[in-house]
Amino acid sequence: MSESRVLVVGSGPAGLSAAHALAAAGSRVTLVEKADRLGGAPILSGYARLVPSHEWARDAIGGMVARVEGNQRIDIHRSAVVENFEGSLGNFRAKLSNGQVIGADAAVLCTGFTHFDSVSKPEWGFGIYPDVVTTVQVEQMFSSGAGVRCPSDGRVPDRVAILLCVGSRDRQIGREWCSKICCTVSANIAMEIREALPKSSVYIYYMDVRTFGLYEGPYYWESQEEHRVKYIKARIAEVASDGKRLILKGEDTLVKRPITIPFDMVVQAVGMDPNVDNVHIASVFGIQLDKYGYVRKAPVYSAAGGTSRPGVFVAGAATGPETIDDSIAQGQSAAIAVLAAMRMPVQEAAE
Amino acid sequence: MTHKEPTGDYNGFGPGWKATGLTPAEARRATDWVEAKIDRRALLVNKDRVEDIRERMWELEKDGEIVVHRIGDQHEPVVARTLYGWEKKIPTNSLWHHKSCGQCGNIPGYPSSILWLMNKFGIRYLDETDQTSCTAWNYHGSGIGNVVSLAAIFLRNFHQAYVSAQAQGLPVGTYYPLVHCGTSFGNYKEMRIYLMHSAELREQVRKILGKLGRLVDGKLLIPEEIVHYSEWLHVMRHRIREHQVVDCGNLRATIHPACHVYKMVPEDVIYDDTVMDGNRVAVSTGLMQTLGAQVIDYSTWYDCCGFGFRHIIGEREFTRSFAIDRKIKVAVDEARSDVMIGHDTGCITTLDKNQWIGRAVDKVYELPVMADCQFAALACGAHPYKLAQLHWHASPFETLLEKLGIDWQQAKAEFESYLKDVADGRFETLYDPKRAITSGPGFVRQQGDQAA
Amino acid sequence: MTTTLKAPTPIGDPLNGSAAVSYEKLEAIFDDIRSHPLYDHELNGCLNCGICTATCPSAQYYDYSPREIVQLLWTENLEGIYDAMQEKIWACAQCYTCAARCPFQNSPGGLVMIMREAAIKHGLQSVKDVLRPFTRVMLKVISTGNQLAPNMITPQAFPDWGPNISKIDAPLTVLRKAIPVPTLHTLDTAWIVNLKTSIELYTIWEETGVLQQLEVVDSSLYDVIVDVMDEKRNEYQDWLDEQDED
Amino acid sequence: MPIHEKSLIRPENIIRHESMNLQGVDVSGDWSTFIGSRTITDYNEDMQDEIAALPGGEYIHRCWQCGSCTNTCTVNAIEARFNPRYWIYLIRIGLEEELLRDKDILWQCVSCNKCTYTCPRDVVPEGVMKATAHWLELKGHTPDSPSTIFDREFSNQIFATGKVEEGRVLRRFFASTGQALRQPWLESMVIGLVSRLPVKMLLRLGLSAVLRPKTRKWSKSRAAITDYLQQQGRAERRALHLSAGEGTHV
Repeated sequence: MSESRVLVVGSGPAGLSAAHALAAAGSRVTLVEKADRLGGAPILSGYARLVPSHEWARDAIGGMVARVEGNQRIDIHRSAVVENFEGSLGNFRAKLSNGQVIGADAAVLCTGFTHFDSVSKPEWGFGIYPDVVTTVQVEQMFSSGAGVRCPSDGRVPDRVAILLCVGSRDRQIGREWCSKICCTVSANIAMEIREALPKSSVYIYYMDVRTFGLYEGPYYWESQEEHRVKYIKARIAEVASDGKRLILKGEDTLVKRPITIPFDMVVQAVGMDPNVDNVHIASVFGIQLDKYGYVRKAPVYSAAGGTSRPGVFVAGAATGPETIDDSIAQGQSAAIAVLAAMRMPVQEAAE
Repeated sequence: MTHKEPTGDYNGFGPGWKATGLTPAEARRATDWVEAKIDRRALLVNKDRVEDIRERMWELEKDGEIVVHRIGDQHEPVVARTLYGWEKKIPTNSLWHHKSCGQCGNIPGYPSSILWLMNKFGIRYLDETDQTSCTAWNYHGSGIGNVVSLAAIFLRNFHQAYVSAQAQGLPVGTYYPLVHCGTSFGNYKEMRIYLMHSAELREQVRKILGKLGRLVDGKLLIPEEIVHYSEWLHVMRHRIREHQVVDCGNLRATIHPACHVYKMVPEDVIYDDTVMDGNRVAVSTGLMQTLGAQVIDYSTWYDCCGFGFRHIIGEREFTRSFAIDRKIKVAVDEARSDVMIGHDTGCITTLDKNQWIGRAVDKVYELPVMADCQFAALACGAHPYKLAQLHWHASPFETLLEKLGIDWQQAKAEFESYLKDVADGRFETLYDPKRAITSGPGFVRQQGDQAA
Repeated sequence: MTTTLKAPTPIGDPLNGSAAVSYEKLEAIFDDIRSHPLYDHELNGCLNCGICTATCPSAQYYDYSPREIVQLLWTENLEGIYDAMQEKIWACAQCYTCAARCPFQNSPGGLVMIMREAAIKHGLQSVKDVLRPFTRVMLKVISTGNQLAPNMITPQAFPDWGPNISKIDAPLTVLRKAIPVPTLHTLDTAWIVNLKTSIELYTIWEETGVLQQLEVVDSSLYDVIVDVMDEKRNEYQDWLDEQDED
Repeated sequence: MPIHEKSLIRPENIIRHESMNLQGVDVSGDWSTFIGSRTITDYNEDMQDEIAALPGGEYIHRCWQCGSCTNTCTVNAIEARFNPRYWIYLIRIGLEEELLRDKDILWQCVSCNKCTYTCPRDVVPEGVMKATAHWLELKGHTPDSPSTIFDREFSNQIFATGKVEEGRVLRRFFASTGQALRQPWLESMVIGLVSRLPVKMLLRLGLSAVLRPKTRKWSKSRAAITDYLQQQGRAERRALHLSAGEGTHV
C-alpha cells in the first residue's frame, strides 16, 4: 500500500492534532490555513491561560504548532484556502488559492468557529460604550500583559459584571444553542480578575451555570469559595450608561425585583458562532450544514468524525461549540477514522 | 434606470422583481458584496431564520388569495433599510392620511404640522372623514375587542384608502395610506402578520368585509407596506432641511422612541448606519440630526413613556410616576436636554401632560415635549400657535422658542387676534374642506376632479 | 365509574373574599386562554431568564412580572392564572418591550391580552372594577370609531394635568375652529367621522362578538350604545331611501 | 382615580397627599399620588464579609442556591416566609434592604441543624442564621425585647458570679422591663415550691439570695472570659464597621 495523503483544513487545536496524528501514523499531510500563522482561535484571538491546564495559550498551543511545523511529513500552506475540491475517497484533488493543486485520499475539516459579534446585540452596549468588552478582549488584556483596565480611561475597575449567554440561547438572533464553554471560561476570567485586582468585585449574571463535568470544582466552586465571585440569577436585558458608569438592567429572578446596578466594566461572554465561511466551505467540499450552520456530522455510532460526504471528515468546533481539549481529541479521532476508511477497500478486497 | 416588467413564472414576486441575468460567478460576487455591506445585524445564520412577512404576502397574492395595494411610481417611493437590512419602500407622494384619535383630540398641532409640511413640498394628499381609529388603544387598554375586530378595522380603513381616489375620478390605489399613530402602525403590522399566517382569520374577516362591500374582486386588500408618518419624515429629512429657516445648532435634544413604533414587529423598523451607528431606531433621531440639533443619548432611552393604555385612563398614578422618574428626570439630569422629541400620540401626551404634577412630590422639571413633525415645521418657519398649535402643550415650550430665536410673545398676540377672526367665521385652512367627504351623506363631486 | 386524576382544589377569590372557585371554572378559563388563536404564537417556552421583567415598566412599580405570567401559563398553574387575572394582568402597560426582548420570542404582553379577553368573557369582578373609568371612552369608540374627543379633556377629569390644558384662554369651539385642518373642527370626536363609516364599524363590532363582550362587562352601557346605533342606522337608511327617490 | 392593583405595591412606596392645592388646582388624594420604584439600584458589597466575620457565618460564600436548607427547614414547614436559602442569597449579593424586611422572623431558627446535615456545600445555614441574628443585633436593627433583656440579665449574672440565681435574674428582669415584682403566676409558683421542696433546700435558696455565692476562684476565670469576649466584640464591631464600643453585653 502506497503512502496515504490527507488534506487537513484549518490549524487550530483540532487541525494541529489531526495533522500530527496522521503524520505520526505515516501519512503525508497537507495542512491549509487561511491565516498567516498556525494555531487557530487560541493564538489568533490571543487567549491567555487555558482551561483547565492554566498553561498560557502561546505555550500550550504554541507547542502543538512547533511540533507540526517541525514535521517533515506535513506540508504547510499559510494564507491559503481551498478553492476547489473534487473526486472521491482515495482520489481527491484540491485546488488552493495559492495556485497549487494537491492530491489527497481524504480531507479533514478543522475549520472551527467564529466568535459571536456582540455588535449584533446593541441593547448590551458593545460598540456603544467602550467599557463594554468581550471575554476575548479580557483574554487579550491578560495575554498582552496590559492587565484589566477600563478601555475608556484606563482606570482599574472596582466592579466588573460578566454576562453569560451573549450570542447563545437567543432566538432573537437565531442562536438556539448553548456555547458550552463560556460558563467555565467566565469563571476562569472572574478568578483571574480577582487575583489581579483583589479590591475589585466580580459578578456573574447567569440563567444556568454549565461548568460541565469536572469543571464544576475548579471553576464554579473555586470561583466562589476562593475568589468570592458572586453569581446572580438574571439574564441582563440592557446595558446603558448614566454618563459616568455603566448601568446594568435586569431582573434578579430569585428576589423577583428589577435591578439597575452600576458597574465600571461589563464583560460579555461571547458564544461560538458557526464559522462565517461555512456556507462557502460547504459548497467547496460538497458537504451539508446542520440547521444552525455548523458542519453536519454523520451518525457517530459507526465512526466518529464523518460528514455527509464519504472521505471528508470533520473535527473540533466546526461541528458545534467545543472545548480545546475535546477538539484535540476529535482531531486524533478523525485521524483514526481517516486511516480506517482508507484501509476499508483493502479489507473488502481481501474478504 | 430601465425597469423590466416581471414576466413568466416570477410574476407576482414583488413589484420590483426582475431577473438579473448574471452568471453564477457574478451572482456569487454580487452576493458576497451585499453580505459584506449589509446591515451588521444581518448575520448569515440569522437572516434566514427571521421571517419576512412580505414574502408570504406575495405568495398569497400569487395563489389568488389576496390583492396587494402596491406602492407605485405616483407615490415616488424612497427605499429605506430595516433592522435586518431588508428594504422598505416609503411612499412620499399621493398619500391618504390615516389620522390618530389622540393627536387630533389633544395635540392638533401634530396632524396640522404634517399637512403643512406636505403643502410646502407640493405633495398631493387626501384627508377624509371616512376613517375610524384602529381601536387598538381601546383593545390594549380594556381588553374589549379581539383579533378579528382589529383585523377587520385595519382592512376596512385601508380599503377605503385604496378606493378613495374614485371620488376625484382617479383610479383606485392612487392614494397610499400614511399612518399617523404609532399604536395603529404597530397594531396594523401585527394584524397583517396574523392575517398572512391564519387562513381561518382571513376567512372570518373576508365574510365581514364582504358584508361591508370592502373586498377587491372578492379578495382581501393588503398593503404592500405599512408606513408610519415618521418614516415619511425620515426619508424626507434632507428635503426638509432645504426649507429650514431656524438654526437648531445649540439645541440638546433627547428622543423618546415609541414602543408601538419600534418594539412591535421590530424587523420592519428603519435603522440607518448614519444614525447613531445603526444602534438606535433611525426615525426622529435622523431628522433632528439633519436639522443640526445634537441628539443626546440617555440611559432610559429604551423605556416606555408610562402611557400604559389602561393606566392613562384609569390609573394615572403609574403613568405620572413612570413618566417623571424614568424619562423626564433622566433626560434633564443626565442629558441636560432642551427638548424631548417623540413620534407617537400617547408618548407626547404622557410626557407633556404629566410633568406639572411632579410638583406634588418636589420633582419640578420643565422639559418641552413635542412631536418630530411639529419641530420640523417650526424649524421651517411655521407659526408656533396657528400651525404647530403649541398652546395645547402643558410643558414650557416658550423657553425652547426663545432658544430658537422665535418671539413667542408676538406670535401669541398674533394668534389671539386671529382667534377673533375665527370667532367671526374667518379662518385659514391648509386643505380644501370639500375634499374631506368622498362618499355617502355630504359628498359633492368636485369640479375638475374628473379631469385630474 | 370514572376516576378523577387531578384533585379539584378550589380557591377563594383573593379580592373580595368570595366563595371558592370551582376547579371546573378554573379549567374553563384556562381552556379559553389556551385555545385562543394567538396562544401558540405568543408562547414558545421559557428560560426563566427575567429579561421580560427587567424591561417591563410596570415591574418597576408593581409586584408584577411578565416572567411570572409566562411561567403560570407554561406550567398550567390554574389557581395562579386565576389569581393573576384579578389584579396582575391589569398592571401591564402593553408596551411590548417584553416581546421585543424575549430570547425565546414569547410575547408576555400578548399573553396578557389573551388573559384579559378571557377575564372579560367570564365576567370577572376585576374586569368590571377596572373598566369603570373606561365607560366614556368605550361609548365614544364604539359609536363613532374615535377613541378620544376634545371635550373629554376637561379640568375636572384631568386636574393632575395642571392648569394648562390650553395655554390660550378661549372657548373650545373657537380654539378647535382655529386648527387649520378642517376635519378637526369638532368637539365631540377627534375628527369628523362619516355616518356611513361609523355604521360600518358598528357592523364589525356586531359580527366579531365585541358587543357581546361589552354586554357582559357593562350591560347599561351596552343598552345605551344599542340605542345610539339604532338611531344612526335609521338616519343612514333614511338617507339611502332619499337617494333612491332622487 | 384609586389604584386598582394596590396590593401589588409596597405601602411605603405610595406617596400621597390627602389634601393638596397646586397653583390653584385641587390635586388632593389620588390626583397627586405617586408610586416609588421598587427597583434595586445597588449592592452592599460589605454584607457577605460582615456575616462571614461573625461566628457561624464563615461558609456563607459557598452557597449555590440549591434550596436544600429551606426544603428541610423545621420552621419553614410552618412559616413559608422563613427561607434560609433566600436570606443567604440576599446577604451574599448585599441586598440589605430586602433582608431587613424579614428581620422580625429571621431569628426564629430553632437550631435543629437539619440544614447543616443536608447542605451539599457545607454552608452551615444554621450558623448563618445565628450570625445573621447577631448581625441584626449589632447593627441595631433589633430593639430590646423582653427575651433579649432576660438573656442579658441571665448572662450578666453568670459573668459576675459564674452562677445563676433565678430569683435575682427574675427581679432584675422585672426591674429592667418595668414590671411589678409581684406577679400572680410567680406568687403561685413560689407558694407551690415552698409547700413541696424540702426545708433544707429552701434554706439554701434563701441563703444564696442573700449572700450571692460565686463559683470558686471565679475572678480569674471571669477576667479571662471577659477579656476574650471584649476582644471578640471589638473584632466583630470592626468587621461590621461599627465604632469601637462595648463588646457584647458584659
